[in-house]
Amino acid sequence: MTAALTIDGLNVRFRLRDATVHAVTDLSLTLHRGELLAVVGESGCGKSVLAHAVLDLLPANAATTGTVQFGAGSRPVRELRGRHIGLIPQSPATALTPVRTGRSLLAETLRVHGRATTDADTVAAEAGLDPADLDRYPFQLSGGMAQRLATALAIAPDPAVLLADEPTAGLDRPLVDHTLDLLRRRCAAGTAVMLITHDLTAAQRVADTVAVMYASRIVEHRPADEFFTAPHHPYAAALLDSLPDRAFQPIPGHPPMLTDLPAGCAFAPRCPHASPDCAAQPAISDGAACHHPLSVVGAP
Amino acid sequence: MPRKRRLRPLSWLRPGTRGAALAAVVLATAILACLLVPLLWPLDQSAVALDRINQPPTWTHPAGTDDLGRDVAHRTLYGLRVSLLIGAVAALVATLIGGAVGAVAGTVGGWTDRILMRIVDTVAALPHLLLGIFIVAMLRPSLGAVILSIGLTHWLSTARIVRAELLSLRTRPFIDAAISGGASRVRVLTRHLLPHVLPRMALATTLMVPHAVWHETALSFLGLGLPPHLASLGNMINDGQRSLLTGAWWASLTPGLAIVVVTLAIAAVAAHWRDRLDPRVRAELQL
Amino acid sequence: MNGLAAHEVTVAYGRQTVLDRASIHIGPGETVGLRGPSGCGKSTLVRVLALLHRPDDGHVSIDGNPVTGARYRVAAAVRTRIGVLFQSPRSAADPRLSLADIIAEPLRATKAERIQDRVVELAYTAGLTTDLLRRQPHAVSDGQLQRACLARALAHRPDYLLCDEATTMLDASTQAHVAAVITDHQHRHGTGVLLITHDPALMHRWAHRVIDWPPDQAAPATAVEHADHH
Amino acid sequence: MSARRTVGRRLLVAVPVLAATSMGMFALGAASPYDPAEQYAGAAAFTATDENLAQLRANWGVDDPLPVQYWRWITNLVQGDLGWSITRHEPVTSVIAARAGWTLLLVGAALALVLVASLLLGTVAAYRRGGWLDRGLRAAAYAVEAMPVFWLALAAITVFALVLGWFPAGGLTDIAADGVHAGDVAHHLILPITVLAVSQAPWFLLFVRDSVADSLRDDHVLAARGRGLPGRTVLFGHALRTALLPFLTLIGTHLPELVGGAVLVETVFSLPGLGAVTVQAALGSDFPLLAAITLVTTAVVLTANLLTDLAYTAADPRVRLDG
Repeated sequence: MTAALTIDGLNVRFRLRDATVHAVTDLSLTLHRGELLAVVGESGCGKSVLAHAVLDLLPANAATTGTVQFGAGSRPVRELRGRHIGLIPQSPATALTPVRTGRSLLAETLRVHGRATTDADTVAAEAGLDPADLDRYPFQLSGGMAQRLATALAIAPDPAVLLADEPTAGLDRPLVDHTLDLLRRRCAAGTAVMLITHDLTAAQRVADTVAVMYASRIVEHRPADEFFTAPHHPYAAALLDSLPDRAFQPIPGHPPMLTDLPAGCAFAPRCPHASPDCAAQPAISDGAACHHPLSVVGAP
Repeated sequence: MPRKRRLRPLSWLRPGTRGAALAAVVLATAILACLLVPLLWPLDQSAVALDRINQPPTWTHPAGTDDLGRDVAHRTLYGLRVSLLIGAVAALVATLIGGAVGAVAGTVGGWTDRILMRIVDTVAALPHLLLGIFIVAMLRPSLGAVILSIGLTHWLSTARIVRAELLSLRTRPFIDAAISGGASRVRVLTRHLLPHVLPRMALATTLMVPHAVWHETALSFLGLGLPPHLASLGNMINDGQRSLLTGAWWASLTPGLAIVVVTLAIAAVAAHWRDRLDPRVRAELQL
Repeated sequence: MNGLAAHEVTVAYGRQTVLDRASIHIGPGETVGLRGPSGCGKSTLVRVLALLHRPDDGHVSIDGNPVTGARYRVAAAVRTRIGVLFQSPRSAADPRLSLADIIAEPLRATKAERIQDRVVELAYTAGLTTDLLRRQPHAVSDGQLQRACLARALAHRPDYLLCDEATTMLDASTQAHVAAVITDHQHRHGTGVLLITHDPALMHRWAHRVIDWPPDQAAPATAVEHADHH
Repeated sequence: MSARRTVGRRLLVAVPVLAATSMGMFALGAASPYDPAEQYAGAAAFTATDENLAQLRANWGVDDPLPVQYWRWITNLVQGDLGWSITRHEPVTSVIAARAGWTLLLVGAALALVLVASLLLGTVAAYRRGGWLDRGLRAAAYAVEAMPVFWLALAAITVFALVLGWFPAGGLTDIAADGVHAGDVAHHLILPITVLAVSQAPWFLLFVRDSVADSLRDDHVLAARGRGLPGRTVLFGHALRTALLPFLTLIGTHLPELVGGAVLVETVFSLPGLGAVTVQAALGSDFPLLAAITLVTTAVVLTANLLTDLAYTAADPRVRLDG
């Protein structure tokens, strides 16, 4: 397996008028070709910032440290957008330029990346959009159609890495499944996909590996089947237990504010296994950043 | 029609807390000076001193004297007094008209709203200085005529603001939630509608004061505002125009600066207030 | 007949008929799930049942007593028997008020007694700390705000609670918490709950019976079998 | 189809509003303490007999009921007979015809200057948000916005005419000139046009700057950047197209301000446009001239508004296709 995307020691801070938001802290991960990684977590854990940080699209009040590398090259991200890394944005309705037709947007993207503009129909069809709908303006498209158009625009340059930022938010279940299947097909063709979502069911359906984010950090990062059967981090376990098709048990307490993170493990105040050790930030080992991983507790 | 409308000048100002505090101090000082000046340093409006005409700024006359030997600094304070008074009253008149129209459009809705807002759009297209000139000319230049001419031409933005606020409130489920919680019509009005609308109206009134001041000074400058012997900022700049050719630039400078400083201070305070009204601005970033 | 019911309700906006002689019945203590495509009139049905929208035809009844009119025309004592939890807590909460004021608002509106104690109790039930109660909506997360809205909806111990996609925007954990609070309230007060959601797993877990909407195009109501229902 | 509807909707309101405005103006004129007959007689009124005055009043029909007078006035107006100017002793039509051109030239040139400058500078400032150009431009814009235009004009005269002597302090032609020469006029008009443009620029500049700056953070612009489109394509094809659409209507809604500014600038620079004559008419309570100028200007501004609305309708598919 070759690495398609390597993130090392990524930190993102936002300076606000009277506070600093720690959106991403010490995040390192590697995404391989043909791998579908699901980054899951509750809203406000920093996962949405991740996509924009990787693409170097953050606003000016964001301070970023760490490295993001695509493949083996070392070219800056701004030269690789589109061709090497594509983004399926969070809310397709606002992500489409409102005064231009789908065809005009798609043809432009194809042209910029050296493909024939006549491929537009093929690309649209691949994303599940009826080519006839390309001649509509974004405001004339339904939510599902806009989502497919946004997907078509992302896959048009045939990028090696695809970031999907909550691509299923607000969609009906059949549309969710359609979107997930499309991502899965891209993986099969060798694309590396990072799916950022709060929908654990969606992650379970398609992911090869899962990274759980809590309070700006990755707390667990393991193969999906292992993760969904036996999570190591108490937070990951609690999150899975809150699903309606599992225990349907809420996690007690509230997640910390990203403006006011505790020094040690951020989950300790809500964690049944917390001990004095947890005042120190745990390093990630065996796929989980925890002083008392569950597998060890259960079977030493 | 999806339109971004920003119809008031000075509404872009984004002062920080320190800037707004400075502006508030400037404004408070100016208002205090205007209130106290008749007590501490009364002015004889018609007095002239031909023995000291067109004197440049000195310690005794910090802003110089004009072509009739009158102290420019002293008259500027009096002019500011009159301008701010007219500005405040005219802004109030405009707010009453605009508030009424906006309230009707925003609460009745439907066709009434559509027609009222079309009328507002059209009236906004009337050249308001010309209308002001017309009104003043027909009523004879006077305080009342100036106030009326400003009030009748400046109510539109308030109408738009009140209407927009009411319309957006009407569709917000928190009103539904209040009704469902057992709130009476009066309670919804006093607890949920007015607390949102009134600060915006007050803000609109405040932001209108600079406009009213500009309008008043413009009319006075043209000789259509207050009687020429009265110390008003517009009259003074007009008087100063005569001295300009003799090189006495100071006679117009100080009244003009007074307008600039005071209107900027009002706008900065209002803008800070506007940002505080809007929790979304305070939150700034929702992750 | 006990229960909250809509009888042959018709609602049209302009030329578009959103509800066409629709009927539904929610019995005391039962959880009725309602599912259907977006824009099929589910939200309008909730507004009609919550007495917030007067239907053009047909009527709503509570425990067999027909209700005439809607909104302010309905006596406050009747309105407060039905609680509503909206999809977006952001728009359902007055941005000026603190979370404590939001919860206290229905109690103050009906001049209830011992408001402070009741707010503390409701906040505890909804899992809100005193620190959170002091904050305004913009300073809390969607999930925390929806908990406050839930506390507000339960303030009058409603006999019926209508949840219009109330957990769609929430995280799994908050969703589980909201569901647990509502179920607990239901067990103690025999509340009838209407649940609208797109999530099949949630629907399966939570609803006693599920209705497909609009009713004329779908299969008849199906009962969900439960091994255990907490 | 939709364009026709826009025109129709506009006219449906514009005509009644114009009618109401004219009625209000006429009523105000009738209620004013000035007697047109006495004014017409002017200085002679002191010596004119009551009989003469009565004759005059009968000729003018000033004793007819108000609605009759209004109807006569408005039908004459619509037919192009704007009446007789009391202060200038010539038909209103010829006063306007002789002067409207200069005002149009002043307003048109200033508007063109404002549009070009604010589009260029506003876009650059937004692109380099927070940079020295952005901060400097915004500070200058706030300051200029707070300055009354006539004060700005006096300041410009002091500096550029009196101190530096680059431009004349006023007038349209040199006193010694034997006619109207383009070069001479241009030399005289540079300062007034620039002052009017500068006084109006902050509004447009700040609008463009904020609109473009917001738009550069819009989802669709981020998405376009995310697709790897070159900066130029993103700016022109995605950011500016949506950011500047409202600018079109803004030009229309801002014209009244521009007209007001032109009146003041013409007065300060003693230009022979409609502005100066309006002030004269107002000082002399010349109802026919004042009313005609106000109504004609209003009609022109409303028409311009309609044109910008049509342009907007044509440019934005959301309006064009959805109505």
